[in-house]
Amino acid sequence: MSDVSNNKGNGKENNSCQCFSRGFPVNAKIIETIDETNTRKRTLLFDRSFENMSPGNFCMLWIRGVDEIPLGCSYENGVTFQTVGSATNALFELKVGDSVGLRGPFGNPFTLPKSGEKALIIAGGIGAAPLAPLAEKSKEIGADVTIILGARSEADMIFEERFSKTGNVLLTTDDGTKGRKGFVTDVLAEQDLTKFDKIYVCGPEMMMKFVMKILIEKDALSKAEFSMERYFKCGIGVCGACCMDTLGVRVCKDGPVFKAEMLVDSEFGKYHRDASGKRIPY
Amino acid sequence: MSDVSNNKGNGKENNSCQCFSRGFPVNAKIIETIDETNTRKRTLLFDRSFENMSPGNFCMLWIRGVDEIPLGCSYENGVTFQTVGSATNALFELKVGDSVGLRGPFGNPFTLPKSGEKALIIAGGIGAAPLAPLAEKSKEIGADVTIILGARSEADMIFEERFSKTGNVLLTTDDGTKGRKGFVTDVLAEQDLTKFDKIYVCGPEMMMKFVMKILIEKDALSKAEFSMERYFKCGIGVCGACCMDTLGVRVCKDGPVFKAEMLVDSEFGKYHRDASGKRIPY
Amino acid sequence: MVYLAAGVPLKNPTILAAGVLGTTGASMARMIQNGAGGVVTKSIGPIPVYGHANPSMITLAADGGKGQVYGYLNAMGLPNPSYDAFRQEIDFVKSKEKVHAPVIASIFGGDVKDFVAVAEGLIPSKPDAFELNVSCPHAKGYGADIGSQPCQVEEITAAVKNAVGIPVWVKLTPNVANIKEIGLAAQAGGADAVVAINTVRGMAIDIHSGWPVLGNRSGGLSGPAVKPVAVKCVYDLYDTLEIPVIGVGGISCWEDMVEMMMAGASAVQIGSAVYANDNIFADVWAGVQQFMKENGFAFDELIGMAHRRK
Amino acid sequence: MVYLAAGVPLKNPTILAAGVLGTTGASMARMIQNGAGGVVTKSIGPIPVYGHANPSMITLAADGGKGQVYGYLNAMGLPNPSYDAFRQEIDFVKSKEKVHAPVIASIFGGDVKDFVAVAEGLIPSKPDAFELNVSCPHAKGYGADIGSQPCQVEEITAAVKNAVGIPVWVKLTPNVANIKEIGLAAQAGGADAVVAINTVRGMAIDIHSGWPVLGNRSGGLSGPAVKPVAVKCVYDLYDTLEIPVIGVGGISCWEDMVEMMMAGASAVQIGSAVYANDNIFADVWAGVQQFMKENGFAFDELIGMAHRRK
Repeated sequence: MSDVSNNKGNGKENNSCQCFSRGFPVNAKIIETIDETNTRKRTLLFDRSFENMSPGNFCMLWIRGVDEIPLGCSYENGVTFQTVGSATNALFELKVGDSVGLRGPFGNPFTLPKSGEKALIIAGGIGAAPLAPLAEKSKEIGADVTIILGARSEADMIFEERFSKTGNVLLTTDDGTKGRKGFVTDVLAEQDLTKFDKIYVCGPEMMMKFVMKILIEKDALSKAEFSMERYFKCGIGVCGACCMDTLGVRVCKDGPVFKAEMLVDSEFGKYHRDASGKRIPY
Repeated sequence: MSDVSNNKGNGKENNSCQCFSRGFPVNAKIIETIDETNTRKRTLLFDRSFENMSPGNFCMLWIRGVDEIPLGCSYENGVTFQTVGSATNALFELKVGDSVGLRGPFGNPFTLPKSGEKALIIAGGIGAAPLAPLAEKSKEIGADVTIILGARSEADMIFEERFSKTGNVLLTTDDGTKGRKGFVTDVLAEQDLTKFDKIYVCGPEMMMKFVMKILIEKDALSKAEFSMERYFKCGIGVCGACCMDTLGVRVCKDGPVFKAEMLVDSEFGKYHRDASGKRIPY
Repeated sequence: MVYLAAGVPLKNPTILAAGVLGTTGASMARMIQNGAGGVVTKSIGPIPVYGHANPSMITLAADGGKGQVYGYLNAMGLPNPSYDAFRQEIDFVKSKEKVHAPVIASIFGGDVKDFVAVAEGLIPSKPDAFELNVSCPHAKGYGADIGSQPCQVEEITAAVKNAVGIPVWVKLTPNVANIKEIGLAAQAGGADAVVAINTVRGMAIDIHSGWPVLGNRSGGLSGPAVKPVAVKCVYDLYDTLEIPVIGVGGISCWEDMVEMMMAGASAVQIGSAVYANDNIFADVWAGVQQFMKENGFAFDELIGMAHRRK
Repeated sequence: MVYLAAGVPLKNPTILAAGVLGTTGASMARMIQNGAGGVVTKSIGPIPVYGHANPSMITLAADGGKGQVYGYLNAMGLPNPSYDAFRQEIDFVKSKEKVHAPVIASIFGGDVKDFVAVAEGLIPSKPDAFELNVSCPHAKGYGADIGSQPCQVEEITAAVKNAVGIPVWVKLTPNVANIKEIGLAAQAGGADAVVAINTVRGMAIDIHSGWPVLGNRSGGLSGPAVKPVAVKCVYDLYDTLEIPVIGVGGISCWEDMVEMMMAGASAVQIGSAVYANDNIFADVWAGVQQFMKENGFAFDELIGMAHRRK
């Protein structure tokens, strides 16, 4: 991924003909890499910040010569990913000084809590990435933040420290190596949800499916927003590859953050579509 | 020239995709026609004004199905022309309610006099068209305006009344049917040009050539601006059809108004080019 | 009122173009709810295709990138789940009473056999018409590779017409020396209409790395930038053909639709413009209706008006 | 440093494109003073031509017309005074010591005989090269009518090469199914370079009257809108040909020139962009030089870089 240009004078470059709106990749150089775990979960910080990024936004990150993938913005100038395929593995090979193409921020972000409101953040695994800036922003606003942070095991848990600076963190791991043994749903089941004004969820779809079940049981669904993931092609709301049944909403533009109520009776938790558009059951 | 649309809501139309900047014709409906003489010299007033027109600007007027021609802006919302060929003859056939396509205002305008300055305007025939708004603007600014208004005969003279409202008008006709018998140069020759701060000239090129001769003799050339005419094709400074030797300046964009000194040692008064680019001597 | 375009009774003459929000029945139904008078599906082929690597679509904007988007480059690579898996998507739209509007199935293949197989494979879902994609500019052996050869266009059109009992439209590529030849071939093959245009071959290179931006290296240009190209193609086809021309290419406001109709379009398709406006169909059609009302036009009067200005 | 483009020693690799400010020697000299590394004349033919009726050029702008101009439509109709009357214009440029830069004479004709007659007719003025216009999209029997036929392109190129002792460039039309074929024909005919692209066929209609806006009804699209088309053509030609490719089409800032070079251009031509900026040549070349300096590139390294990203 050789980067043949330096970014001296971003300002100038942003006025240039090749900074073609947010739909054209701009050049971003990696200035720092942070291994969040020893299990190939890594944060990349860039030499430029996203323009007015809101928690919940994502960007399209182009690993030149390989692929372009959507990643949630975990920092004003950074993304956090885990290696799951060829693109993320190639991304993992990049070093400080290498560069990528970036488009974004894109998508519908989380609805921020108001000052004094009580926010519950439910994060599973890498799903914590877009939720960490939400927790920080919420605290900054003056909301009271509680986080349920879950992972497979201690080695998979990210952003515990970031979250702990923003509010009360309830930890849980499947294997009990960190915090309580079990799933975020076990912790959630014990909460009095009536005291929360807003609930934010991001994690594996199966986890979110069971979270939704509890929220429905506890009559708290109307307070909740879920961040979804689907296969993206264009990333800008035109091609339709990421549309969800049965409302036909685009995860890349109408989402990725949806009011939980919009996901009831949808394909959520049942199936998703692959790159060909074929439905793949969970 | 059937006009199939009405201009209700120009505002809206100006926001529309077809109002493609000043380089794309907008629809203008004729709301009034004024015969300035009985010799086919006519003013057309439109249902829309030129955007920030300055005296000396011209517009490209499209007679649909016929041709598009440059005409000096004689009013905020009008042009004045004489019939000289197929396009102007077709234009002469248009009635109130008909419409044309308009682009502009284009070109380099006259440098306005300052308040208290003394301005001499020298107009020959239809050349008075762009000078009338200049005289009015100059008076409005608070300049002291003198006009030498010449024509072949009384029947060819336009805007005498408009000029007379702005300052002292010296009339001259070749045949003596109005004002002094002779040429504008005869009147000019008798003026003490040292008392004028600015001199503006527009008329037939042969007239302007002799005016320039006198201005040089009286060492007043540096105060003078001439409005030129050449064959226009694109009208927007790209094609080069209207370029003048030897500086290669474009009459449609660098002109039509030039500092008189720029015209010394040019093709001015010697030759012009026809639509093919062939040089035609005067 | 029903607008009959080449045998297809449209709710209104604005149609969702192929390849845009046409992968799922739900998204097509949503566009109908948002005002589309008909929808064309994503192009469907004989076997599942996963498409090109991303980036698969980028925007081009005026004013150094800060201005309004004037064009798009895309190279999706004809991703589709094959006709077997896609039938349920058409069935979904058809099952929605409240949003019923014609569904035109866009199909592609590498040869006559493919096209016929896909058409027959989709027939059980009762599409209202087929649109033959012989114009995709970035799929080796498909699309424009076929669509630039009159004989193949005629043969494929005739075979599909012969195999199915519903209208067949043929979508044409502008990337030919003479689009009239291709249109005549489609007409000779029995096409009920031609659709013009598909995207214009194009490419963008990232100067910071030297890499072509699209995963497929090059792709197809759409958006306002290609509207003058589309208007010219529609104008030429209207001059030459007896069958209707459906106009597509860069329409992003009602004025664009009026212009396309004056060039000769009986109906229009809108695609990339959904980028800026989900309600583009309703907005465009409302604007055209008001224009007709203000100027006392019948709809049919607008079609090909430019040809009568001589 | 001298940039040698296909046998022509340029002051710098930005060249004034044909048909723009090339009617008079004085305007060409002015563009050289403003930074052009070479100039191409208006296309010259065997007899005087007065061109199409106006409007002959209009702008298209983004953001509902209030934004930056992203395209131009023109149909001049090859106005020219014939080679006899035009020699003095070339002589004028050549006579200016202070502004000397190569003058490439663009010529057109209806057949081989025409092209040879015009070329030989201009030789006394010592042009530095000829550019064969076999690509004008709106002149019946000329330009693209010839330029879409490989055999004619090869024959005309060979005949002119044989008649004159100076470099011959061939300007190609993008309005063909496969521009490589035409490029190969030019190369087979002995062309020293190909120039890509001429304008893209296009049309605009005035919705208020139904009239096509251009006096010629349709014309050629230029400006940023066609840059992706030009980049693709240059990329394909660089892949296929051994002779240099000169890139033209929509270049309006230094980034565009870098992109065109990465696609494979050895030099570029700039035309419509003079609309917004008289100093476009100096500005573009200064920007490219700074880009090369900041990134440590040799000029030749940029040429075709995209082909080496695999």
